[in-house]
Amino acid sequence: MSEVGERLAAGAQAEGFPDLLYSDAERALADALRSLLGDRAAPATVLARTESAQTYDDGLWQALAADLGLAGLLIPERDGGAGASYREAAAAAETLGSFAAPVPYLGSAVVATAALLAAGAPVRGGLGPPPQAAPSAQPAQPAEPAGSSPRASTEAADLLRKMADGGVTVALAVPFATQPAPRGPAFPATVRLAGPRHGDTDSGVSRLRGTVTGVADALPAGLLLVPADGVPECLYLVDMAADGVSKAPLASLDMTRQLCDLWFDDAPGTLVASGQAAKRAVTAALAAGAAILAAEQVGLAQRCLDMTVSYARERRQFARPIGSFQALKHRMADLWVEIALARAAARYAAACLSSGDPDAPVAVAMAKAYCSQVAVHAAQECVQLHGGIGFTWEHPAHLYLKRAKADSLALGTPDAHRAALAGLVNLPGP
Amino acid sequence: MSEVGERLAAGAQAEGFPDLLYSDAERALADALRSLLGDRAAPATVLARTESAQTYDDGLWQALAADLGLAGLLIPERDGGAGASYREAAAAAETLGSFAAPVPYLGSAVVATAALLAAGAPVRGGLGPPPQAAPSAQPAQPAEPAGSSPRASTEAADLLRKMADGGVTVALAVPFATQPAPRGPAFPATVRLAGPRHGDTDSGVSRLRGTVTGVADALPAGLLLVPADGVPECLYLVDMAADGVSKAPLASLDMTRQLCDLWFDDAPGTLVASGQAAKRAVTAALAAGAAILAAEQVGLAQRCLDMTVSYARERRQFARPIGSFQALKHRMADLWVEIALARAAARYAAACLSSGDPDAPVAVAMAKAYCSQVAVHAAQECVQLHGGIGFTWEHPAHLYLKRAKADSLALGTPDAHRAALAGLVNLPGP
Amino acid sequence: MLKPEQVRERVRAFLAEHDPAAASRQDFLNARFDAGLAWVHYPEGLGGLGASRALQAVADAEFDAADAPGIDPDRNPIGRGMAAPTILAYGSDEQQRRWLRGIWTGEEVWCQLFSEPGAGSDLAALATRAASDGESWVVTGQKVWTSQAHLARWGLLLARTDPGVEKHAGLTYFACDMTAPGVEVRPLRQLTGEAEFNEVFLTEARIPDSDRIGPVGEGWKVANATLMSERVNIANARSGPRESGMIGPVAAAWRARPELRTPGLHDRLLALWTEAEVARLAGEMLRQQLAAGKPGPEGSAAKLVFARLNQEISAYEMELAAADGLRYDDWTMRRPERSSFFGRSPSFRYLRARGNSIEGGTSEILRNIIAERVLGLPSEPRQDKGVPWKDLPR
Amino acid sequence: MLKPEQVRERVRAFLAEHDPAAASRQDFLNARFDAGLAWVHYPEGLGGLGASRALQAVADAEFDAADAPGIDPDRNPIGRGMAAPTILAYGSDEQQRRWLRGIWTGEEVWCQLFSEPGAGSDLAALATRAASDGESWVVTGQKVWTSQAHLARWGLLLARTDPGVEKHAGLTYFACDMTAPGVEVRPLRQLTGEAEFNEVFLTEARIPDSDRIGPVGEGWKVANATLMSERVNIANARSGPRESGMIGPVAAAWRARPELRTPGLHDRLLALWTEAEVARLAGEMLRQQLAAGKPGPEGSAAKLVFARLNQEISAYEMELAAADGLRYDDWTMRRPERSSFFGRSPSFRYLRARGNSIEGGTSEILRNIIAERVLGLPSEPRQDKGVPWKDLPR
Repeated sequence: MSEVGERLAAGAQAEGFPDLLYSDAERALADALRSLLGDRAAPATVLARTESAQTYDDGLWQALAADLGLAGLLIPERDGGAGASYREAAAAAETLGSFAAPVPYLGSAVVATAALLAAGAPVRGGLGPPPQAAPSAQPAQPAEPAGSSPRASTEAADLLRKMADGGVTVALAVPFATQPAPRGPAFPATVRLAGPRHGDTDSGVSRLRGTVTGVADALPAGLLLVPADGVPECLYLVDMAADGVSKAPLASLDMTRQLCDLWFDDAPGTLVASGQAAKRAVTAALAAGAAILAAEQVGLAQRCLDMTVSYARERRQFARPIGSFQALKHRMADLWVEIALARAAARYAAACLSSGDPDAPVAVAMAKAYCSQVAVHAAQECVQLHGGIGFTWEHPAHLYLKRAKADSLALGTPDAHRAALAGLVNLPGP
Repeated sequence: MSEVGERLAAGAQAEGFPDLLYSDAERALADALRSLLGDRAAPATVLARTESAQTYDDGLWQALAADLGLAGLLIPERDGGAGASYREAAAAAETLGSFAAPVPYLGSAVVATAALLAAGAPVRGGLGPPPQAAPSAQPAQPAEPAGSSPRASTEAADLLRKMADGGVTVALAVPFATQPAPRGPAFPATVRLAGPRHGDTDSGVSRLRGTVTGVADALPAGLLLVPADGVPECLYLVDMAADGVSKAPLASLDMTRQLCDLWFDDAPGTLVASGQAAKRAVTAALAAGAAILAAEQVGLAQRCLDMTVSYARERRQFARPIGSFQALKHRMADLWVEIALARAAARYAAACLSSGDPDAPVAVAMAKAYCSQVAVHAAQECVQLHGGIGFTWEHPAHLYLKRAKADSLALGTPDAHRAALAGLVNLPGP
Repeated sequence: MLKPEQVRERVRAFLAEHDPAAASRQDFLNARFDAGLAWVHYPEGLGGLGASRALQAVADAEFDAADAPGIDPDRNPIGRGMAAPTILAYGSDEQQRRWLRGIWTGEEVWCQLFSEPGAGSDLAALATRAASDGESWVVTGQKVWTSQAHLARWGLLLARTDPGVEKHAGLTYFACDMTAPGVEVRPLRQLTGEAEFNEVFLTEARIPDSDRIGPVGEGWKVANATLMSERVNIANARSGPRESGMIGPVAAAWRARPELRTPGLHDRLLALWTEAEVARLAGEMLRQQLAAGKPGPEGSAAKLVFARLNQEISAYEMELAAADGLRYDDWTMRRPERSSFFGRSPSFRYLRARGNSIEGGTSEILRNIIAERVLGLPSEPRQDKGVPWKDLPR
Repeated sequence: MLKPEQVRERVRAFLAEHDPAAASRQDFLNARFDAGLAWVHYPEGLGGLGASRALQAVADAEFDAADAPGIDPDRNPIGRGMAAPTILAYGSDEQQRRWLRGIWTGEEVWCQLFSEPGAGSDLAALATRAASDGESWVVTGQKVWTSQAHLARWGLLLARTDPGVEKHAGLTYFACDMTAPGVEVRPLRQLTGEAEFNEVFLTEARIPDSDRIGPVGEGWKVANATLMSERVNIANARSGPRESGMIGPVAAAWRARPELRTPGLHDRLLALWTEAEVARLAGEMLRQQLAAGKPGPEGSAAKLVFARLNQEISAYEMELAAADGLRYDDWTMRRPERSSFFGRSPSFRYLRARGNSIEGGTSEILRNIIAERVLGLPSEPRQDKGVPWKDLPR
């Protein structure tokens, strides 16, 4: 195409291009959030929290829910939420990322919420077709599904209402490393249905058995959304406090979002969605998680750069601020450029998700692949350019390094997301 | 393994480790070569040559052959050569590379010579078993092979003798991009045997038909070694001046080693090797070419760094030599480190080839993959750090840039050599 | 401010009075300029209506619909992109009336006479001397990397009028008549074999004081307006559709030639594709910021990214092309009016892209600018501060 | 010079007189030192025979063959690697006799008291003050990043004895008794959760003048000998067999776990493998140069490459490990005697490797050194040249 042609095409295309700028509402939300976190999630506080028995900050999460509506940001207003879009959710995630705040925002307010919304219960009125009867050869069957659909629907809507004010925190029980479909597993279930227990009378309760490892934001969750294998695949709601549910916190790379393993030993579950609806719910949840995590990575990267720049302006060696050394200046400039690009990628992904743009899978894969690398790069430079102090436990740089590296592995690695792009943009492998 | 254990193992291994240092003889050869090239291959001379009708410098090549024995460096003393090893050949290539000298050293004194040596004719006494009679279904057959073996042997030895003093220049007729086996083609032949011509009486002459594109160092060659497809595969000697042979110079990225296309239209060829011997000859030739090209790349990279450093010490902007700016200093330091590594890789490859070390295929693949990247990086930095002047035609930086980039594509790209390593060091693909 | 409909009406009224088919192209364009329909965001009387920049598309669409002769967007890029904003900001009323119309119509091509062999990154150290003889300025010196100089009627000239003061303070900005005696243009061949650029030798060339732009000694400030425009242009120009940039031919080759694909090249392609697309999105975000009247500092990033990506992608394309990469298309010395990466060989793209990080401000200088002006990092110790230009070490 | 056979004979003679099974380990090692069979290239009387360094292997092999107690190579690395060469070069005869034997046998562990919170890269700006009271020096200050300090009997201390002269000129080098009053060692926890290092607080600690190494005011020169030894050690230590470094666990995981392999990760693995192996070859080349008595400047490169590769490979290993990379093995605060990358999780390797480009001289400082000392590039404008230390901005 000639360069003239290009310019014309660009103009033409630009008219329908999603808005990438921050709206006034997004800026206001971010400002309020920054102010609250500035008070309650200072680096020393966050660091101390990682060394405590309760690595999640429940009080902070309640404050974010109550004061800023963060727990119900994506939940429709009629269900008690803020009725915001993924754009606002991304703006909030950017700010949360810039503090490495130890709250289950991503897991509950984004991933689990997206799953419930996509399951169709409250929004689209119903869970889709009831699960089909499975062949009898299957070792375990879902509990009698007939008639469960309306109950599940009510329950999901009720659940969103409880989540909206932070009263209930929910986690999707899949490993944090899980990449969204299509390249990730079509249905990431490691739990199966067990037969009903002797004495089970409620036909709406099924029994789940299995293990899910390395789950994010499940430690503080009261309820779990558990994908279970079977024909069809189903998504169940499980009470963390129920008999047969146990969890074990893991020594995690990122202790500001400590993972845990979950065991289900004939744990009682209520059906939320099945078949295509269940798959759709999990895929939508993971895609939303990846997109919002990309925004978090942008916020984290920006914070790392800001910290590094201000340290470089203060720290003197050789009778000069180290920020006056050209090699360091160029590295910080390169980082700033990368972050500008990462921000555009994350904004685009959130915009595509918000509007249901068909380019969303491409946008999410690009954003997660690119922002992961930028956040890690920024955190690594933050440690390096702080020199010795950046390598100590007392300095917060490592909180960002660990979160950045963990986030880059979560919800699909950069390599995995690039591989997903291959199929999405017709650049097939050999 | 514990670090103690490592240290012990290292010590144990070190005893049998190939010598990577430059010998006095290698240093003396390089010094003499540098002095001769300093007189006759100054950048302006080399640049002017690329714009002339004869892009190869025959006079220079004759001088290198006569004064320094470069044409016959690898040829045994009993055949009139210097009887040197690949180590000395690499040392010479380093210096030639540092001048981007327009002479057919790589093609004739390394690649073609290695082919003739590996064909076994002069060294191992004979060309191996005569080619087997091919099935009659083949469209073209080798000329009657019986009895050709002793003649070919004599001829190959004669040929090496003529090559030793630069009297005859020979090129292997394969595309310069060809990677050595095993990952490259087992026998890179695009020429086939044609039936004998009416009137052909010499049973030792075969007729060749086909095209070979993008051949290096064939423009100044008097004779060609032509791999021909068939059962078995054969290697023929063809006189460039013979009827039925034509060549067309190509606009090449690297005009200091201009490529050409070759056409064979019932061209007469004399058998040099067949079957396994022919394959061995071509594989050895390409592997030697890749190893020696890696050494050339080291020399080129070092020259680029030297030029850049001396320009950075002289050129002033902002009332300072630009070499005092830290960002530039760090980039030159990084380049210096890379070149130190590349040199070790190239030395190891040459040492392994010299001693017939079984690690040679690994060494060659590593050296070509790594040195290619370093030479390109050095040449790119040379252009960049020279600023505007480095982007002009009059400045020699582009001669190095073009040669570096072309060399990186020649005899297997870095990607292709890494892929070869996968098999060699047991790191298989998915 | 004017509404879209008002602009549309003005164009229709203009077209009613000026039959596009009847008038000569130049006359038509002149009349369009005089009617304020050239660049509608320019002031009235200078080709505009003082309207919002966004309404330009409305006017252009109307003219296109009428099949009216338009300007050639490839002609006079420096005039339209750099000379016009500079003259608008710093030129006298008379200069604006004299030059802007010819710039917009493309009747008069402009070039930029800034860089010198000894003053590239350190532009303010330039040595071209302009001495006043009362009525006019006598200019002697050498400029380099002047694209369009061989086509240009005018040059934006930065010259030293006072060597006795600090380097930035002694500069003055002129419009130089490229046809004047003492102005000699010679082609400058670059490593691609082409000569897109020129060297310009000024030997006692005379410039009337009326062609001075801005006050004596304030040339640096005026030049910065020019350079800023250059960067905004680069940023603005880079927003094409997906795969419209350097990644285009690579993705096309990958799709068309499965035999070139290897696993190792695949991941690198995907990484480059991602970066190219992300850079395009960043360009779009920047464009939206500009359109919203909130230009961000991200403009400084655009050229840096453009250069790096062009270089990485074209280098990758060479490895993908392998044997084909060893060839070049044409070493003939040519003087292209405008350089394009497309329609040439991968090896041309590879070589030409090397210049992207040098021309129009090196990537090193851009990083300095970002570090100091955007991030607020301290400048390095300056050895030329407060030193008269004539006393600087050279 | 001694021949291998002569060394072998001396060991046999020694063993004939000192039954390895009978003597206590420390007595045996002391005797071996006194017989000049400790480090054979050291002078006679100081544990050596003045022989070629290459003959050490001959002696060691003889002792190994006799099952004689040997030194623990993991003990006292700073003593053997840095203190000994420094004392050999700058210590008095008495100091050499007093300290070298205990260093070699490992009886006395040494640490290095150089870096300070305010003097890392700019080591010569250090503030720890040593004031003379005639007989001894009274030292006050804070040192940091001191590995082995909690195990050490002695510290190599660099302190400021004259604040009134240029920063390099006012330094003096001491051996500091770590058990003396006023010396306090506190663990310094790093981001891996461990505390390999220490902070050392010196509060009016007294050092007798007899423990000063080198002349007053020449501490910088002596310290450079120590730093040079450190770099040579690092270079020497890195030459293991193929895949013995950080690439080892990655290659092993790749081979053992086919389910982790992807095309995209494959090319990066091969690139890293190649670089790791090439770096190993460069280390071998350096070792050969040292053995040939021609140490090249490539030693400066070794640590730089080691740090970069460790970081890139461990980062890659995390991506290969994916889900496993999200875990850590143990955040307990521990005080390992010696840090090792192996036997820990990929996430530990990733985190610990971040320190490789900071500890023992940052990669930035190493690049400065290469640029200035190896390539001869001009230094940056210095703002601290000729300024008394006390007047430097802080």
